[in-house]
Amino acid sequence: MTAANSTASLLEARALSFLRQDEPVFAPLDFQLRAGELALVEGDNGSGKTTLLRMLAGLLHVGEGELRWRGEPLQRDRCAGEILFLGHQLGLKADLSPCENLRIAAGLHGCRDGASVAAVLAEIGLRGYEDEPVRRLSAGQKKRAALARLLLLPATLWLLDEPYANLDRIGIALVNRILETHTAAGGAALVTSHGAVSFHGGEPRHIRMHA
Amino acid sequence: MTAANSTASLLEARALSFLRQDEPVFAPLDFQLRAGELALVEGDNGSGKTTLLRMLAGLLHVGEGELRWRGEPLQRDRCAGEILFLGHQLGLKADLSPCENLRIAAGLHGCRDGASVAAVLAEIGLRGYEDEPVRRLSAGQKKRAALARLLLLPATLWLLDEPYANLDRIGIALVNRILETHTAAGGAALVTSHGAVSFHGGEPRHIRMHA
Amino acid sequence: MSAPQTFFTMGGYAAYVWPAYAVFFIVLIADTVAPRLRRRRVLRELRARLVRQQARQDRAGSNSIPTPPSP
Amino acid sequence: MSNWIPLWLHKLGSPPTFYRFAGALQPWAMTLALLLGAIALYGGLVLAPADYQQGDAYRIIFIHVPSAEMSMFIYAAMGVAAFIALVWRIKLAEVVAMESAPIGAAFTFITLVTGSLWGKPMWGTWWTWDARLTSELVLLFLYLGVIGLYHAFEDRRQGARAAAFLAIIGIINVPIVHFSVNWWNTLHQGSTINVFGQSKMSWDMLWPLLTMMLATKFYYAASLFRRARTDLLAMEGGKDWVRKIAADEAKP
Amino acid sequence: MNRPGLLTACTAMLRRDLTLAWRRRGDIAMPVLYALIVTMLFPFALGPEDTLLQRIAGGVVLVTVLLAMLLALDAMFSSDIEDGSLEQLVMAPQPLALMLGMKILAHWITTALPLIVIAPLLAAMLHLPGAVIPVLLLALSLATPLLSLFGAVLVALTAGTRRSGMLLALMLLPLCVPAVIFAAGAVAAAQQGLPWLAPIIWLAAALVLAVVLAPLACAAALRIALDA
Amino acid sequence: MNRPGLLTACTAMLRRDLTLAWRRRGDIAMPVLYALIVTMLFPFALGPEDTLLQRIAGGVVLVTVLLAMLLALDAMFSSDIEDGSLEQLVMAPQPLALMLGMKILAHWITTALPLIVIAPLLAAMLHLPGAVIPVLLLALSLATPLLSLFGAVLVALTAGTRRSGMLLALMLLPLCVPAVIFAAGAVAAAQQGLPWLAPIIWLAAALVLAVVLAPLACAAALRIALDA
Ligand code: HEM
Ligand SMILES: Nc1ncnc2c1ncn2[C@@H]1O[C@H](COP(=O)(O)OP(=O)(O)OP(=O)(O)O)[C@@H](O)[C@H]1O
Ligand SMILES: Nc1ncnc2c1ncn2[C@@H]1O[C@H](COP(=O)(O)OP(=O)(O)OP(=O)(O)O)[C@@H](O)[C@H]1O
Ligand SMILES: [Mg+2]
Ligand SMILES: [Mg+2]
Repeated sequence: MTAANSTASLLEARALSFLRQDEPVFAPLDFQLRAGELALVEGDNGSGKTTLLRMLAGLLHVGEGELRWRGEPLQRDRCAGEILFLGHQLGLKADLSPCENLRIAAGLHGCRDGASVAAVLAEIGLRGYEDEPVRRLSAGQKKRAALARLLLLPATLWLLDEPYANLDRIGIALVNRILETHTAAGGAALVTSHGAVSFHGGEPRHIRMHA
Repeated sequence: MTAANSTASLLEARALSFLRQDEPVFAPLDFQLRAGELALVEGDNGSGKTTLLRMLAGLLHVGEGELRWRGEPLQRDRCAGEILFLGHQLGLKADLSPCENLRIAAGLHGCRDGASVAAVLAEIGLRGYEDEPVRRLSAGQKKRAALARLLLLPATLWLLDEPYANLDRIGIALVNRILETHTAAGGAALVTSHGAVSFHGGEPRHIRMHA
Repeated sequence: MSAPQTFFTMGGYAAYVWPAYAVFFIVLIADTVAPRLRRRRVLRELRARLVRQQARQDRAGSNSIPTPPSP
Repeated sequence: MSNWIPLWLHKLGSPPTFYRFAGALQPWAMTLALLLGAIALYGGLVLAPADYQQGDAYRIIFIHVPSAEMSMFIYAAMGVAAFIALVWRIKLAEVVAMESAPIGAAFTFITLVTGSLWGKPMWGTWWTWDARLTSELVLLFLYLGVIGLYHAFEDRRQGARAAAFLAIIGIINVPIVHFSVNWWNTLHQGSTINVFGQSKMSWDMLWPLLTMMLATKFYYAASLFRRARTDLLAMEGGKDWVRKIAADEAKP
Repeated sequence: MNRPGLLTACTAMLRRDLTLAWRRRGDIAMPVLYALIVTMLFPFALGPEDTLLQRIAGGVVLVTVLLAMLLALDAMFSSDIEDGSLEQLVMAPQPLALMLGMKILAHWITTALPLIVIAPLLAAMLHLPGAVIPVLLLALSLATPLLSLFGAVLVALTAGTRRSGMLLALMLLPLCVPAVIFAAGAVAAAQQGLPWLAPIIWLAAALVLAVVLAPLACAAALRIALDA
Repeated sequence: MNRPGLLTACTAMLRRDLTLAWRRRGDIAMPVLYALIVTMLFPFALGPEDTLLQRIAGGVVLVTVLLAMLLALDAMFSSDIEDGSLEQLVMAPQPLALMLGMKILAHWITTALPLIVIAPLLAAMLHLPGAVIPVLLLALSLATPLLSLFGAVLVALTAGTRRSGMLLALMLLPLCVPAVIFAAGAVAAAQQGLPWLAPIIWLAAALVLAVVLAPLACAAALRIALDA
């Protein structure tokens, strides 16, 4: 691995693994993610995809191995605000509307230049549901509300855990389009999914998990 | 509709719709489901699939129109125990293990002849996780634990709301196989899904929802 | 003591009798007025809802074909 | 012949019919209530003599007792409507039950306040924890519970059914309020009015009281009609007859 | 296909809720600890004056126990609603009222029973005379199931709403008051050496009625609350 | 790309929690109603004897208010953990301690403030002399934020565990007792016409310390709790 390579890389994992009760959850992983790249995390149910993403997000501590961010050991305050994570739990308050939920997120993370809450909600397909409490949305509509965060907030690396689940065909196409735009603009993304991805912005990197 | 037809049909909907705040959630539906048939409920996010399934399950009251069960108006105590429902919420207690969760279900519904909790869990791919609290399972493993109910409990009609979500490819194939076995044995199923279904036991009936 | 005066002093119990009657009337008047106000609000909301529904129908009529998913 | 009553009920129970029916009767009921109320007040406050024991303080009786009676009467009416609503799912019954609750709560509140105001000069205290007083307070809480539960649901009809349920459970409290003076010995007055037998009250005091009781009944009817009409509009917002009314009232 | 009998279903239900409670046995201890803390705080807050404490002991223990129960009541159905198990229960081919009766029983066993067990300790901390303690226990073991049963109906009614907390308190108050009055009446009578049977019998009568009716009401209320 | 300033983030956080509380305003009223019920039950349980009630009034109001707060403490982070918003908060590019400080402030505003507002009413129901009420309010407005702050740290520590209830109560007890002793001491002194400033100053000093340290401790505790 050359020096030029490692400066260009956004995120780099070296012999990375996570221990639960002193047993590794998945076999050690080595991978590298550059700006403009999409990585697909593949593996069967229970192979550790969610665990990996939560570790990259800084929610779990690194078990063994090393994680580097822009060539230097990853520190939480270094990359704060540059990473967005979307997990199985959507992080939406059920009593607030999609609009209010997004406003709060923007208050903490800031906004992309030129992005507005209303425009983002329209783009994600929630027009007419802006002021409905999230509790009253259908499963796919909730997912869309969570995905709207990606469009609104500024971030370099997206960690998406099964972003396609519960979405209809139009929604799946929408996510694919969003991913393409993001990587074309120099962002990177790590996506877990069981199928449904179709990516036209270059060959995605594959990360295979083995339990 | 002849008399012979209506006796053979398990479930029949006539101009069925559900009202929220006096407005119909979906356009009136007419369909019929016979023993041995599979029906796919199709529609975009928010088109009312979950609402329909919950209504058929008796959890929501029938808004307008009519529902018939084996040719007679549907009454809850008539079909109790003949219908199994699997929704977006899985109905598993997170503090209990899959094994314990299934035992409770069997205590209330009874068991299929010859089915045992251990065998069913092995078949669904949870061997080794029988005694782990559900809280500690991955998303796909939780889904499998919920699906195990289908194999264990006796029921004629299955109402499955996105049974494929969160499952890996093996899991999806497994659900398809289970559905085939069930319909071949004279059962019926209503399934919502955005893709992923591949059914070889005859042409599935399609129910399209329009918001 | 003149008749109107005894009426108003209530034999020394004015501090109890008149507040009681005041409460009686104030509460019942409030009970009469509240639904009138609510009726006005309900009708206003209803008209707004009709306008929204009309707008939605117009929109649905104009672009009923959803954008096809990219292959 | 046996079909006649349910059919009639069903016809009257249809929202547009009831809306017109209530709209026609409401002004009459209100007029009667005001007229009878004025007569009763004149009789009670001016014509009736002072009580030999209580002096003029007893004049609170002309509002205290009718209100107290209404607080129970309305609860019973609400209970009946709630029962019909739960069993036959008639929308009008839900409306009547839910719109009775605020009126009943108002009368209960009046009873409590006027009773307190009467209690201070008579018993020397605003409040004691005796059986009748406490059970009347519980009645107020029950009304508030019904109102609160109704509004806690997002779906009106679901809320109406849940609240109707609570109303039915709470109905046991009504006989407790009424008979508490007989069952437990309390500070509060026992029965003094006896419609059929010999009342312990002189006629000069009795007739204004009875007139006021009648006036409050008419008031209840008038208020209920007005509230039910409004509620029907809110509930039937999707129906054509309501849209027509909304459009018509926008014009002037 | 062998449909289970009522007894099997009841035991399955009861065992389920007891197992769950045992898995979170910390939560069982919660009301107990709560009651202990309240009782301990009183001497601190009022000053450790024996006669005063003794005078208020019965009332304080009663109020404390009932409040500790109130605390746990709210959670009776909430987790089952959130994870969808209540839907599964409603759809099971068993009488819902009976199953809910079992849930209420389990709830009483896990919250009220520990409280009754430590009630003598609480009473002793406040110097309640030993002779009164049996009456206190009797009163508690009648008043607590009453509260569980009525509480369950109300909790079921508010299950479908978003602002359950306040409503529950509002609606429970009218039910708490008579129970406290009768129970405290019995304890006070015993403390003064008067006959205390009458209020106890009233409580018992109410309990018998509630055992029969409350589960039915609870089932009906839940069906209404889920239908949204 | 414009990162928001600290002030923006703080107001966003505060507004969020206040909006949420407002959406469930029934739950705000819950501790208040609870306190009202407790205070109402005492006359029933002890008999309506004025001098006795007056004697215990200050202590009962204090204990009641603190218990009502304890009641609401448990829920400070639980819903945020369940729906995943806490993860999002931890990942936000803002100092976590500050954000948690805002959460604690919002929690105090929505639970303690209403209690302090009705405290005079509670005191009056138990016939506490009017002159003592200002001291009671002062003591409460120092003791309640103390409880909120310490409570938040403990709730954060127990957030990852399954048996939070008991642990929370167990760990809060040693913190409650001194607060109650000082606060009750001030009220009792005022009721007897003695100087009451000393205990109030102790409370104030503790509060200043807690305001600085508790949010930091809370943030550290939460990071540990999430890492499972
Ligand atoms: C807060 C205090 C009071 C409350 C809540 C209260 C409540 C009631 C109620 C509920 C009734 C109706 C009973 C029934 O019709 O079955 C009633 C009736 C009555 N109350 Fe009061 N009351 C209060 C204070 C007083 C006081 C201070 C007096 C007079 C000294 C009084 C005199 C009466 C009388 C004369 C009746 C009619 C009894 C009958 O003929 O049935 N009340 N009160
Ligand atoms: N909180 C937890 N405590 C203990 N073990 C856990 C916990 N969460 C997950 N596990 C275990 O760790 C392993 C990996 O889980 P993980 O959720 O990362 O899988 P996954 O690849 O995301 O699967 P899926 O496709 O089903 O979402 C699984 O075997 C699971 O049982
Ligand atoms: N509890 C509720 N209260 C009010 N409206 C609701 C509620 N649940 C769903 N809705 C609305 O009803 C409509 C149908 O919802 P439903 O959940 O049935 O859709 P769905 O077809 O299952 O969608 P998805 O594919 O996203 O799961 C949606 O527009 C939704 O916003
Ligand atoms: Mg996963
Ligand atoms: Mg759905």
